Amino acid sequence: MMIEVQLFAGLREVWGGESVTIKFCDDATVADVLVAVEQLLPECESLVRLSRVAIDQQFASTDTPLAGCREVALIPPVSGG
Amino acid sequence: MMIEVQLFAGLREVWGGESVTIKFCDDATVADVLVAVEQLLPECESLVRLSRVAIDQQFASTDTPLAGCREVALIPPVSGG
Amino acid sequence: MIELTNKPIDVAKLVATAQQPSAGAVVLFLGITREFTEGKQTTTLYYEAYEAMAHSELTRLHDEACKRWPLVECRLIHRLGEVPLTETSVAVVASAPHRDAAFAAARWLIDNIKLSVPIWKQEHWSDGTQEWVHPGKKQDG
Amino acid sequence: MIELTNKPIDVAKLVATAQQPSAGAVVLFLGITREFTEGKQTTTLYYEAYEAMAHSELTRLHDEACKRWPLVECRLIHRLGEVPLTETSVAVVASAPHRDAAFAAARWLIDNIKLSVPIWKQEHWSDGTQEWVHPGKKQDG
Repeated sequence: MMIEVQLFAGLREVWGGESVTIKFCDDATVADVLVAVEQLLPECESLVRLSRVAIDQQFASTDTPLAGCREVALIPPVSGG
Repeated sequence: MMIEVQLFAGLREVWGGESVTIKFCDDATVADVLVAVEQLLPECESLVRLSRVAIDQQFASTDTPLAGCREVALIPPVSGG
Repeated sequence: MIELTNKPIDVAKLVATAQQPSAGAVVLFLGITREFTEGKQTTTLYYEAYEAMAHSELTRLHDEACKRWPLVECRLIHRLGEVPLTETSVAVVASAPHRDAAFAAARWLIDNIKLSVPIWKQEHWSDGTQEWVHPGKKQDG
Repeated sequence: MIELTNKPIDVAKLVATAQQPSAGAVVLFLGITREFTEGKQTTTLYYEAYEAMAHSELTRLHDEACKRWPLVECRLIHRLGEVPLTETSVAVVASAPHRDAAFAAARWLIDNIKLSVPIWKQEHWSDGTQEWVHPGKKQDG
């Protein structure tokens, strides 16, 4: 399945776009998102390893399946406030 | 010596004036102020016992002598804020 | 800067003074006139001060806070006379490079103002009675 | 009430909403743009959000604070886009009958906003460089 992963801040800047569409197996999980983005953006390795994944606008644990989700986003460490 | 003791809030209200002038021995201390006001305003006994004395606008310990001080005030528990 | 005033406190102006380039955090505390206290209804409050000493105690607390924490700005204002419902009786503002100091200073200042500054409030209750508030006091007579 | 906005935050209005008859204490926290960070000079800051999720995280934190403490009013506002020096990027206001709850809620809210709300700041340094801030990040490459 093809999944569009939204990117923000430092990740968006390095990738040069607001999202990246990646092909995953049907039984892929959040952990696979992290691995895939790390391979895509090797210069952001340490930042991706610090990032969390949000599924449908909520932080998701690494074993959460991607199948059926509407919105996937990679959330690097936040600095609002 | 005659000392004018300033009164505030509940003590001022019961006494009906902003200060009371009391005669003290020359070696009197802050402790004597508390005793004298308690005798003068027996209906305020518990409030006087909770009060502190300020000498020249600073809280003073009970053994502080009155001789030479310019301003004496009885400070009942405060409730600003 | 410390101030005793009979006029309403201008909170916007007060906060603006704390917004300086070396600050990253501002904490403002307001004490305001509350309508209900332990089931009794307040109509309005009056504050009385031993003004000269209140001024020197506020200054002492201000200076002590500036020693304890790296504050960029610190201001204490207490209103005297009548303070109607929802209006501000006391305002404390502290700004600092980071929020730990701003929060700690504002909290320490209001706690100590309530312990040692010679200011008293008089409750005007909805039943028409008035009462000077002296924490810890048992009812006499 | 929570809000994400591109405009300057009206602090006076925000504080006024918290001054309600059942409150006795108001605590306001402002995060403002600081000029110096570890010796480096900031010219200005920009904030970017994952807006839909930031909105829902702020709402979650607001509701959780209202469960934990007896708040009379609680408002969270974060500004996005450019926030010049000394201006407010985030404002938290909490009012309660007594100050313990107002202080605790305001502190808990800003701590958690900084942990979990998907908003990022970009430093614009005085040397002309720009940098997205990601706490904990080592320099890559």
